[in-house]
Amino acid sequence: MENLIALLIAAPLLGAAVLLTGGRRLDRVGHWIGTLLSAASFVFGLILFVDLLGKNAEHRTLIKHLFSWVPVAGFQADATFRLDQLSMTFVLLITGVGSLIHLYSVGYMEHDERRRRFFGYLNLFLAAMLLLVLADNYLLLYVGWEGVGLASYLLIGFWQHKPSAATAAKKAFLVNRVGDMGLSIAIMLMFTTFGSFAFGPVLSHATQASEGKLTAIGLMLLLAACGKSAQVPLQSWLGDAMEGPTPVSALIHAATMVTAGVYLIVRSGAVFNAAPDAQLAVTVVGAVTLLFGAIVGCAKDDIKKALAGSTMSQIGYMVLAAGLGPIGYVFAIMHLVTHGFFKAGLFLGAGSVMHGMNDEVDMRKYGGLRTYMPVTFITFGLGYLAIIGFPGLSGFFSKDKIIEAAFAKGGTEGWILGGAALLGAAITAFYMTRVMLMTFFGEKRWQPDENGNEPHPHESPRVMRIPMIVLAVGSVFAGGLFSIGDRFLHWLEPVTGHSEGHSPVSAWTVTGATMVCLLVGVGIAWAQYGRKPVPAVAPRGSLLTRAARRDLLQDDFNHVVLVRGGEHLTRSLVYVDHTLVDGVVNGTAAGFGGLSGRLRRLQNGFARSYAVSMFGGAALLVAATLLMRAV
Amino acid sequence: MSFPLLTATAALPAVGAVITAAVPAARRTAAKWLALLVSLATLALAVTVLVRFDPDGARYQLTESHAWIKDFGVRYELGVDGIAVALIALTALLIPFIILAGWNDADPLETGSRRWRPTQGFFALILAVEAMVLISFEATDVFVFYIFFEAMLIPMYFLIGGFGDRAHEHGEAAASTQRSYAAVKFLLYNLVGGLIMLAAVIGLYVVAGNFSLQEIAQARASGSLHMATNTERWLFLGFFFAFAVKAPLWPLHTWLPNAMQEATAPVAVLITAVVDKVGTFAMLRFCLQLFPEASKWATPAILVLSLISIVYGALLAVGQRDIKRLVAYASISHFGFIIMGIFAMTSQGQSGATLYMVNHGISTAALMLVAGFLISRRGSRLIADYGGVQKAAPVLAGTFLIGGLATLSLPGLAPFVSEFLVLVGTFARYPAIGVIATFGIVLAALYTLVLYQRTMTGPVKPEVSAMPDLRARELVVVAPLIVLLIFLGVYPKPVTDIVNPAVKQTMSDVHKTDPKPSVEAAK
Amino acid sequence: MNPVNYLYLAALLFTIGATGVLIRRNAIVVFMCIELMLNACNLAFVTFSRMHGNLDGQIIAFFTMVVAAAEVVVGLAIIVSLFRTRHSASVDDASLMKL
Amino acid sequence: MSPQLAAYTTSTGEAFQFWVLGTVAVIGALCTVLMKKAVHSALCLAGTMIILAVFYLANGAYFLGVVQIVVYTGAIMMLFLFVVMLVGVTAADSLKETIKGQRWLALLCGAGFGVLLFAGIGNASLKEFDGIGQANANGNVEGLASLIFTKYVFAFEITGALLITAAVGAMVLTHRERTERAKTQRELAEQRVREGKHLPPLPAPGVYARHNAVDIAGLLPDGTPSELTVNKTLRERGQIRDVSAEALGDLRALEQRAEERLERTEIEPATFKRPEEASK
Repeated sequence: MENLIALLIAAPLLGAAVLLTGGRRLDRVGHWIGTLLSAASFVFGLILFVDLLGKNAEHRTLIKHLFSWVPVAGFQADATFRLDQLSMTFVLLITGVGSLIHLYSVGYMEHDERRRRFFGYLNLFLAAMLLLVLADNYLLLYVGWEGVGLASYLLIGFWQHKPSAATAAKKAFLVNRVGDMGLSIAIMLMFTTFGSFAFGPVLSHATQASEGKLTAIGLMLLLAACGKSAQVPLQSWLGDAMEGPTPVSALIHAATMVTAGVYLIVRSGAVFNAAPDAQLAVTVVGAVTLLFGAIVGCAKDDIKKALAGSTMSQIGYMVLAAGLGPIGYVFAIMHLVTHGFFKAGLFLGAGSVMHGMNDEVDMRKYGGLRTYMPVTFITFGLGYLAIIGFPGLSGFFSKDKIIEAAFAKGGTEGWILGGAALLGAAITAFYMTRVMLMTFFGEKRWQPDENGNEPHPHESPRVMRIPMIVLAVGSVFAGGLFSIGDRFLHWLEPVTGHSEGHSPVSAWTVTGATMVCLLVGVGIAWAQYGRKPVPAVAPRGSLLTRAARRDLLQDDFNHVVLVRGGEHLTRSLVYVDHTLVDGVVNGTAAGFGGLSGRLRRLQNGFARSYAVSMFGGAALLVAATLLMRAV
Repeated sequence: MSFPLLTATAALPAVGAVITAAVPAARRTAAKWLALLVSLATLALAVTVLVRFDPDGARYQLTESHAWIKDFGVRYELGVDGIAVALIALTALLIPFIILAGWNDADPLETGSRRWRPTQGFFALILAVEAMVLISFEATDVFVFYIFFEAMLIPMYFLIGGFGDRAHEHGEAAASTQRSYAAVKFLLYNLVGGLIMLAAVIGLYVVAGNFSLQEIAQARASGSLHMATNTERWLFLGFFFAFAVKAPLWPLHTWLPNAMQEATAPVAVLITAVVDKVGTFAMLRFCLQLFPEASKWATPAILVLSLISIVYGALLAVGQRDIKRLVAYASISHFGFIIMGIFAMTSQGQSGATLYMVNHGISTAALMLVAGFLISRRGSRLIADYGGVQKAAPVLAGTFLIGGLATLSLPGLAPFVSEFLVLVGTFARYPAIGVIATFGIVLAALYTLVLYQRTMTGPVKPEVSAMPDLRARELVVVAPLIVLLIFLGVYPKPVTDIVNPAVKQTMSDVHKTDPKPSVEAAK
Repeated sequence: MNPVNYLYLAALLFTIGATGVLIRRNAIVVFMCIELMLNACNLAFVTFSRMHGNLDGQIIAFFTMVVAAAEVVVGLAIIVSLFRTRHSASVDDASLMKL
Repeated sequence: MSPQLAAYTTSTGEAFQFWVLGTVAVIGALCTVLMKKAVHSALCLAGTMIILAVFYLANGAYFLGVVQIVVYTGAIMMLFLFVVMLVGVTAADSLKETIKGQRWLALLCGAGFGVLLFAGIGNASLKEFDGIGQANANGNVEGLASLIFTKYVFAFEITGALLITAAVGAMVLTHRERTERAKTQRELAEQRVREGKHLPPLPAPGVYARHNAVDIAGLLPDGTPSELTVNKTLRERGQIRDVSAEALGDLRALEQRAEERLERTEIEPATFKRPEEASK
């Protein structure tokens, strides 16, 4: 069985290798190879899942030691995989959603001449993501961590001829690198603290280390999570990442990669449990991001960017939950999975809309599309209901638990966090309703573009519809499936641990409050966008709206402080290198040149002058001789 | 007496150089093939060295020792430890690629050179450099090492000054001026370093009475050779200065950008991937072994300098307009890592540094050679002259990206392992320095991706649109390097196994042990 | 009187000659000063010869005279040919050693 | 008085001769250095050499004394004079120093060297003083000859070779080889016409009515002196006298005298320039 784990990764890796080096002759079948290998990986995952289910809850951990990776005195990094309930959940999510999106991309990328390459990158992503969740030590996890970053870079910048795409890709990679720095420092800290960075030794001995060190490790891990999961303050790349093809946004920037941060925190739960300060920081980051993302999502007119804001916000929920400790871990992962379904569904829906609208992304140029693309409308609508937490659908179960857990944190913190989560739920309802109304309801607002091509909205081909339908089904039922009978809780508990909190407010009260928030959000959105027609050109809006449109000015801050500052720094350093460092050397050279120029003047060419020096020299010699004799 | 394998390894390219230089003027192609065959034969010998070397055996193996200058106790002593073996293998491996990449760089038909037999000269000089580098890695006699350490400058000088890059925004005359400036700068910097080292070598002889590394190190270890603290420190500084110029360490680095910018890409690779490695290698072998106490004394200062190198080199790479200069500054940053690893005085740091030398050689070769192919197609080194190459030449862009990713130490590619080892090793002893050095990885991503974005992506520039993709010869050069980068990234064990015992020895030379983790039980 | 005085005289004449070489510009006068120095040496040799009571010193002085004669011949020839080409007998005019 | 001491000191006559002639020799040497005209220097040097010859005789070196007078003073010094004539016997050197600091350095070095030599001689242990009498017992010339042809024979032969080489060398140096036929007067005239320079004969030197010396440049119609009028050799020696300023000076002197007579003193007295300085 253990060998299957390696195959799990090997299949998409093989796909990537074949597709990327195969050359043009694979152009016609490349996408099917990619999809097939991804599906194969999913099948392996299923087999392993069934195998795990057949085992006792305590023995559901498979370890596969492949080879000794970096053996250096005192530093043993092995290529070892660990498949337990947590990674299994991720494997299924990644390969399942991944396969669906492969399938979807077959249709979506049909007219792209570089489709083979696209599937190669997608496969590369799958392999890296699987490596990330299957690694048994942090260094191997780091490989996957950066691997998904690379795949994300390649896919965001897939349409490289667009400068905006290339810039967005670069930005994503760079911001992620800042996070990666946190991860590598965390690994170094683990190494100096525990002498190892494998999950086993680190997590089982976490309590023996000093709290200061654990807090440091926790904060560094949080930094890593912030980068990968687009949490404040490293969230700025996610909006720009929407430059990539929509399937990429669905797979990487909604369902899987961005949730890696949550995985990291949950996986390192033992460290965080022993470092309350780090945990607090995690919850704060989660709460701030969930509001930040939600606010940004409200203001965007670009359908994908609105969804990206939403992703940020939803991951904020997960991070918040993960920061709550054992109460929240399970719910964080549960929300992660359900979110994987409905957000991927929503993105695919958005992609389907764009596909039918000549790649238009501005929602103000949509309107009334429900009649043109009914399947898209229904699947998107189900995803919408799931994300706002409509009772009975996936989002309802997972989000509700998180809000409960936040209140259960207790004290002022509990109230603040819970309040933030509730507020987030209201805003979520608002912006998602806004997206829904602007896209599918109201009057049609599209115009011919400058070339006179009027969009002819049409339903997408079947190969794209199937994944949307599957994901919609998942968005509807996953939550119930997990929550009823606490199945998911019992499945994950052996890995993450679980504790019941004592909420100051009862579960029903929280649910009720959530419902009220939801209604308020939907109501306001309907009042603004449902009752009156949506203007085709965005109104100026309030100060907050304008700021939110610009990602709450975070990019501007980055631009002024980091980009400009960096440019000035490098430019002045280039100058310094040229004038100062090189200048000292050149100055020395010039000094010697000048000195020899002076000395050269003594060599005036007059024989008599030379004779004087010769004579003087002779005199000195005589003097020296005499002195030596005298001594 | 057994077959002198080490001498043969170094002598073969030397003889090859002489024969290549003697090939008649009209038989250019023969000269090229001859040089290639000689380099491949050298590679075969280096592989034999690698195979015959037993990592768990004696410290120095395959030793040869003959009296040379009796009056001064100079002996022709050769011997290799694990670190040297790894670097010999790297050198012998890279030279065939360098020759193949520079196949047409000195061809008068391509360059319009009116010089007498330029092709023969070019390849003969490359082989001569190889011979000297190899013997520098093998020498265990300080004097022998010194001679070849310095003699290397002569062929390098001609390679930089005589066969430089013809691409220059202000025309060929400007290129020629720049080239001679770079060559002279290279020579002067290294000569000054060498001169100071010569003083230290003589000083060492005065103190120790002979030049044998092994004898001196043993005498020092056993306490029979006592050095006054100040003497040791001065001698250390003399040696270190020369190596720091060659490596190069901030603020002695400014010759490298000029030299790499003006040399042709294969020669630039020769400089940074092969010749400069002698500097870092010598720090490990000579500085630490001969002057352990002084090395420890100087560690804080050197670490700070290497830290500056890392950050400073990376920041300057970001600000460059010239592709080759950018790679040069990136190399300065990487050399900062190597030196930091050496002087962190931990097993991880030193293993990482050795591994880094090998990996940096391969990754820079990949990046620089592809950059050279790119430059030769467009005739310009300026980043701004490119754009959208990806569309016209996807394979070239792909290999360039992989080279770039290796430069930024992407996990899964070889440099990552070494960089991480260096960082961990440094962090274990000096956390603050380790953390600041980690910033280097962000900056590395910045300069690499900016370079890639500006040259390869975006709208296709008209001058670029007809650019041919990699040719078969170029692919033969790049593909093995990339395969090697991936292989050593996934499975560096073959190298670490050779290196580890040698590092252990070095650690015991300086009487240092790794810091213990604070939670022992986790082991 | 002590014959050493001859040596002092020789030294004085030598010094005067040397100084003359240094401060005169006319090549002929410079040459004469050189002759003066040679003569001073000869005086010293002759004195030594007397002091030591053998003739070797005089032999050396004799050779010096011969060499001086040869030197004068060549030197004057150089001056003449210099004068011919440069129309001057000043040593400062022949500052070709300068870059 | 022991024989040792007798040899050590010299007769009063010799002492007298030394002090008198020595003073003269030093004066002669100084004059050699300081005389402006080379011919004066040469004469002073000749004097010094003759005195040295006397000293040689006094020291028992009879052969050398005679050779000094005959060969040195007679032949070599005459060679000098000959060359001086060739170069220009009247040409006076300026003793003004042109190289900055040269004179002071030279004097310093000279003085230092002299002091050192004196100190050296003073410190030398010159105890041995045998006198030349015994060596000259068989006659000075015979003694020298036996040494030259036995002990120093190789040096002697080599010196002979040196002399011959020097003679050949002097010839090579001064001999100018004609590479082409000398031009006839006709050809020279034709060349002059072709080049268009100085078609008429060169103008005559001298300013009529006031000077008729050949070293004074004739005046052109606009009153400026023309160097062409002076003989080429004089021109090359720089021995042209310039009289243009002299006339002005005369005029100014005339004016001054007139003013003095008329008791008008407002006008500044003119600065006079000596003709030699004006020609510099």
